Amino acid sequence: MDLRFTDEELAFRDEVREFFRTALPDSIRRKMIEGHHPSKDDLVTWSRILNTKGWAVPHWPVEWGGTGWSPVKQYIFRDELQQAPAPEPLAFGVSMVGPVIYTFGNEDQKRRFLPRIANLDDWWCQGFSEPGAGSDLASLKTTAKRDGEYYIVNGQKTWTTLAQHADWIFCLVRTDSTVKKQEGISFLLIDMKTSGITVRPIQTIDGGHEVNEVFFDDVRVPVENLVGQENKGWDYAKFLLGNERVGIARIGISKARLKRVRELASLERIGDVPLIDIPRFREKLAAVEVELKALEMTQLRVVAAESRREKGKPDPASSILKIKGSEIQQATTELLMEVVGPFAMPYHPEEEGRNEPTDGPDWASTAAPTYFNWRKISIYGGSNEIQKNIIAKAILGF
Amino acid sequence: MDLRFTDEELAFRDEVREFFRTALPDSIRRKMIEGHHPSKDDLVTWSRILNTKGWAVPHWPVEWGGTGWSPVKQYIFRDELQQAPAPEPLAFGVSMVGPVIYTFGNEDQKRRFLPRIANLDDWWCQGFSEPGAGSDLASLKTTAKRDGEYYIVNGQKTWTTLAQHADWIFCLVRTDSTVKKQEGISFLLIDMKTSGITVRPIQTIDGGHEVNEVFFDDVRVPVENLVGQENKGWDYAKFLLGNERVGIARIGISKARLKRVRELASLERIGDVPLIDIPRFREKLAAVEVELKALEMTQLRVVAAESRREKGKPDPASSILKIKGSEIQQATTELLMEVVGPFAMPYHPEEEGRNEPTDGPDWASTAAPTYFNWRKISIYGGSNEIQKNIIAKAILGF
Amino acid sequence: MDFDLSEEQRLLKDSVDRLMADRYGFENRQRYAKEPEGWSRDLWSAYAELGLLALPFDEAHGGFGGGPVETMTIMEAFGRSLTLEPYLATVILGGGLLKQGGSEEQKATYLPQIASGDLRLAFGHTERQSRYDLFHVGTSAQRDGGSFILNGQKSVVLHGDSADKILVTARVAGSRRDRDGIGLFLVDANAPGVSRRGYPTQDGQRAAEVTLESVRVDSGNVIGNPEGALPVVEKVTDIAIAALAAEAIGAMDEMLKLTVDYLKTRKQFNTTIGSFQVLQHRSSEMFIALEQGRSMAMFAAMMAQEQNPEERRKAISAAKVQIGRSGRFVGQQAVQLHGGVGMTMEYKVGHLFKRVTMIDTLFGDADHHLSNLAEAGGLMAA
Amino acid sequence: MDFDLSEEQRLLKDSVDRLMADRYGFENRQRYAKEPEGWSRDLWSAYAELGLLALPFDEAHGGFGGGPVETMTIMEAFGRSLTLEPYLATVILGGGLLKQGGSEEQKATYLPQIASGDLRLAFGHTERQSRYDLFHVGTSAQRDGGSFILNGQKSVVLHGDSADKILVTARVAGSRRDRDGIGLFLVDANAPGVSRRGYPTQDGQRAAEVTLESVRVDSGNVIGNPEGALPVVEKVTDIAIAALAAEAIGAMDEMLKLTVDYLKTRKQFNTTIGSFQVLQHRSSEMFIALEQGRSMAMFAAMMAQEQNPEERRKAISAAKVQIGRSGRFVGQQAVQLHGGVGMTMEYKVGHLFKRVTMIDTLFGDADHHLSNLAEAGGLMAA
Repeated sequence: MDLRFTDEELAFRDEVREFFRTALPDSIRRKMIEGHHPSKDDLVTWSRILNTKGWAVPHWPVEWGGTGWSPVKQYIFRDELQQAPAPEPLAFGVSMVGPVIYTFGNEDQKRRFLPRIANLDDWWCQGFSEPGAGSDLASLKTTAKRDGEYYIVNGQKTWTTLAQHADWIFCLVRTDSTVKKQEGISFLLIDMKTSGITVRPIQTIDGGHEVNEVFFDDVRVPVENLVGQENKGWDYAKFLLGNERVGIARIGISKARLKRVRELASLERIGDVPLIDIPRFREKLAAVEVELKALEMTQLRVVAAESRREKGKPDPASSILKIKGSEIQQATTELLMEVVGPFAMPYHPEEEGRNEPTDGPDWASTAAPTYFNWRKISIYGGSNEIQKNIIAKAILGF
Repeated sequence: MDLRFTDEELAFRDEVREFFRTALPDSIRRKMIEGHHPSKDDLVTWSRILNTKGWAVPHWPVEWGGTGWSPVKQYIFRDELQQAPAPEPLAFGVSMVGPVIYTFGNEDQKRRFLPRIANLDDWWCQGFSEPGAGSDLASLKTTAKRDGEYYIVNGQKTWTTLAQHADWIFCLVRTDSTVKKQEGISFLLIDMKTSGITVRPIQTIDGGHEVNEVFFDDVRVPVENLVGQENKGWDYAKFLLGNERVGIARIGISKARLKRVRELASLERIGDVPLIDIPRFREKLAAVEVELKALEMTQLRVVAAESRREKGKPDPASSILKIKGSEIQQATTELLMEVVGPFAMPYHPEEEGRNEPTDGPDWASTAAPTYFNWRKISIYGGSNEIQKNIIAKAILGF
Repeated sequence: MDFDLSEEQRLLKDSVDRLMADRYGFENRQRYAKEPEGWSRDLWSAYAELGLLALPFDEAHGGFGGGPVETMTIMEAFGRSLTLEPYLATVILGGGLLKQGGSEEQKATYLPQIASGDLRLAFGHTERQSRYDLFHVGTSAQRDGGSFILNGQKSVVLHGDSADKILVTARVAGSRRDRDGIGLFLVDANAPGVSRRGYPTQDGQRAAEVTLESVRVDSGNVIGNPEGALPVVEKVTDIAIAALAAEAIGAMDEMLKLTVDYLKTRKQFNTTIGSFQVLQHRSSEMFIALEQGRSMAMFAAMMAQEQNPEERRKAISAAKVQIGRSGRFVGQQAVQLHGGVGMTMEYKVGHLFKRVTMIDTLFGDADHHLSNLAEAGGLMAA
Repeated sequence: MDFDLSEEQRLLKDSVDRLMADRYGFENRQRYAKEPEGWSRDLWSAYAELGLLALPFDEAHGGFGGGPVETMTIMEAFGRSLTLEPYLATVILGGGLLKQGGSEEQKATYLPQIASGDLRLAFGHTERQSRYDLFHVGTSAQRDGGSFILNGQKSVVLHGDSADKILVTARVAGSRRDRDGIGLFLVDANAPGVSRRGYPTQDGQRAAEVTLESVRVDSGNVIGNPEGALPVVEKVTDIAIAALAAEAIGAMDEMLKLTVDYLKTRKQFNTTIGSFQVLQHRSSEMFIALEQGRSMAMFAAMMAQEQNPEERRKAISAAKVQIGRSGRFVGQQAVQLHGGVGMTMEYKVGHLFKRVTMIDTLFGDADHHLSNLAEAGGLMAA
């Protein structure tokens, strides 16, 4: 047992840190630091910088652009990226549908889609959730009926993140309703330009537009867009969701956020005393740092055990990463709210840009929207309640 | 709506406060302040002082020694008593079996038992819990079989508080095992000197001996000791448990404890700074005070609504009193632990008295035992988990 | 001690509840928010007709002599319905400052105008550096004969954009954080040198940034002692906190109701999710937080009238701590138990959550008041 | 980075686990506690035979050169079994102070005696007024030629009653709370002027009040620089905290195991209580607290060897915070979910709860270390 990074790992960390320091455009870094959402253009620009460097999809097989890094290096890369802070490559492509395609797709699909995912030529979104299903994902109702060389898709998806920018959507659809709910599901890739698809925005309480409803009305999808076998889609979905949970602790993001809180709390004063020197505040901040450090060590334990685990079987301990990761991320937004104080109040719709004069300090305007928006973190990707069920069943054996 | 005490209520408060100030023996007051358990003699002495004053059983009917005070005055009396801090009259007599006897007992029983309860001539204990039952009280197994003018009682009770001092025990026993579990239970009064009764002490983690197991081996109980009707005991038990919940917030006790914490934290120093002047500590203390004030107002709301409620039907909101009351009491013991610091460590068995020199400050020795012992508060009398079930069902309608 | 409403209080409650039920459904509320001023002039008139705008004032000034219990009753109903009108700004803050600090002449002039619905006020106090410290006033008021010349900037002036007049604190003497030397001035919103920029707030209400450049205020518009306004400001702020506490309780109560309803109807895994014990217990915990908050809102209402300012301030701080903590817990859990729909603008619960969050940031958040309370010796000091 | 045990570490773990399984069941433990010294001489010999008492020392001194991972492995097993022997006092604290601060001669003399089981040590440091501040030393050491004369009183000296020698801090120069001027002295427990009163501790272990009246210590028993012992004391305390963290993890792990077993077997309302979702989730939360604590125990083991004392101290404080909080939660919930039986001396879980509670009070509780960490700038300062 040696819990320190090796010299090689430390050198690697310095290398990626330096790269992020120099290669990330300043305008994007500013937005990230200030809590604004990067635009579609920002993300495309950044993804292509990464892809040029060969780091867009480090966890993929080397033949499709992966780097062959160890799990620890993958962790370091992600952590440094989040701390830069840089936008993460669009997860729906590189972390979700990409791995499904290279694991279960056919050669044509791999050649056709993977390079375009890595370069963010195609913007992907995820068609899993449905209005009636919630955490009971497998009860989905969107149907795909075979009609010659096409599937005819009808139904509705919801909470579809960034569908407004999407070129493609990967969907779970019901291809057999006569069997157990998990056994009649297929995994389809659908071009968003196909006729019959309607995207309706959902405005969230922070005032933003991240998620959407997507309606399918007799949408014709070529059968060549089926991934793997018909009616085996639930297996691919479980594989995908397992991958999703690994990065969910978002430790680098919390590190960056806490650094920001510390900086701003040094500027903000109560009388002549910087907020950071008020014992109550700095102890509260330190308490979150302790939790985060513990979670980082937990994350590294999961990462280190990864090589010993069966592929595609997520470590149930990763439910800790989801639960604590979301609690910590949410705690950081509460700290920021406290720093901002009365200036949490003014509301600046993100769309209007930053042209008008600010009300209060210019860094205050994203505090409340971030706090509101990040309440989603303990809901999505399997709510924290679901995660506690998983620990109780899969680890404690109830 | 007028949320202030009336002038009459304020005058009453001053009167009882003055009485407790002068009538409570100093040696007992010291023990209470320092967190020691009052002895049997202490409690008998104090109960008789109260009884002489006519205040031993204020909530009883006037003909049996009650005072006829309004619910608000009852509350004030109890609050002042706890803040004195004085020992509370033995609940098993005055709050539990007493009300059952004057509500459901016959005239003989009332005359025979009630005056002796008020004067603590008889020490009562409670025979409800059984080893296998836990929160599922009605699943009790101790049987009472009719044999002429006697019941023959066999079985075992547990968690019987202060049974080692008891003259009498009131028991729930099964008199009919052919019906639904709640419908075959009777309420028996049993003389502890009857042959066939064995009391075995249970030592608790604080090192104290408060609770016991009580074994019944062919114990002959005269039928005249049955309260009310055979097989109706569950109704009387529910009535009794409803009464139990009213005083369970123990707000005066928490007030006295917080006062003690504040005093000791003014004496204890970190370097030259009294602990009470460390912002972290004093804010933590203030936070508990806020919760306690809120609970006191909640308690008063329940008290004020009491006159409008059906007798013997407890307000389900009193579950809040149990949950928050125990959380706050436990929080006060944690504060005391923090004040004591490293001197929480030495263990002085209570029995040995205070003759040997103290290890650390002389007020430190009860901190840890109290902290350990008070973990019971969220377990007994319907655990806090059970109380949340009650709120969910009886108030929120799940 | 008596927790029941009097007959008159019950009538008031019934009429406000009826008005809200008839005219302040969630869809209406969202519509009112789109009106030019961000709230409904029609409803404002309805409040005037019902006497709500006159409530706390003496009969001599066209009022009804209502006390904190009456205010609590109204504010709880407003909180439940997420009302948008400038009741707090005009009646509680503006009217309160005039009532507590104004001369007989000022009261006789302005309070009836508030009562009739013809005058809207705002309170310009917060500054960029002040955070929650009421004594921190950097805006200056220079004597010029009997007049004062005001210079400075006031931030997050609630409903400052639609106010006719703004009550502004400014420093006549002393330095930035002195308790003495603060004056209170009634400034016409359209006076020369006053500029306002209105904006929406996170909870769908309105506020404004108000800049004062050499604004002249004549002696008739100085409220009380021009170097001794802080006690009045503190008192009225405490009354406003008590009112906000009641509003927060209304909002929390509504969140709990919506959540329990949702859990009882929403189906997943072939059962209503309300059958899961964990969600039932969470609801019970929300109920406890709500009721502890309600108790402290009552305590705040009672103590807002306390004569001893130190006792009053401690009690109000205690209530703000409890309301802040209860509101955070109830709000976060209401959203959590609703899942995704709780995150959307289309559903009421998220708006209630935002409102209780913003109430925490008004006049000092829970941590600020906990510090103040602890520093003042706590609640139980003899 | 590698979280796996090496082959040697695994062998060590297996042998300790086997010893515990064979000889340290709960009934045995309660029996050992009744032995004259409050712990088992037999087990002490067994530890010596297994090499546990020699573990952290260099081979030159009869040791095995084990590091913090080895110590962690042993302490976790000890925590699970609630061992009573003076391992912390003798090997970690006493041995650690000699190893880190002693001269080559002192090490060569004493460390082999520890390793063989023939010498038991204790660390006399805490004083009535010191609370958790290591630099607070009021006991005096007056120079008298090459010797020192010690006067003062040391409290809560862990296993001080059965120790052969006590390592005592005393002030050679400076005032009560100066960092400089503190010396470390090896005092024979039976030396003239030393009096001890042993007593049981809340968790069933032993400690002593040690009084020093004109106790003469000759120059050969001064450990290191007589005015500069604080850095060594801090370092060894940090190593001890890392060891205690591992012990606490063992105890928490055992509590979770006992609790889950209990929930799966205990029946109420015609079902095992483990079928209630609320109790399952509570168990999941205990698991999370345990694993977060375990992560920080590993972090502490890693950072106990950190060269930069400031970084080391911050990391150890962070670990102590986490261990204190996890321990409190896991302990309280273990008792709560056991109900009444968790409150009894007859059942192991209550003893585990008491032990983790007392570990929190050793060398500074969670709040103390959080303050220290915050004051030092937190964990993430550049």
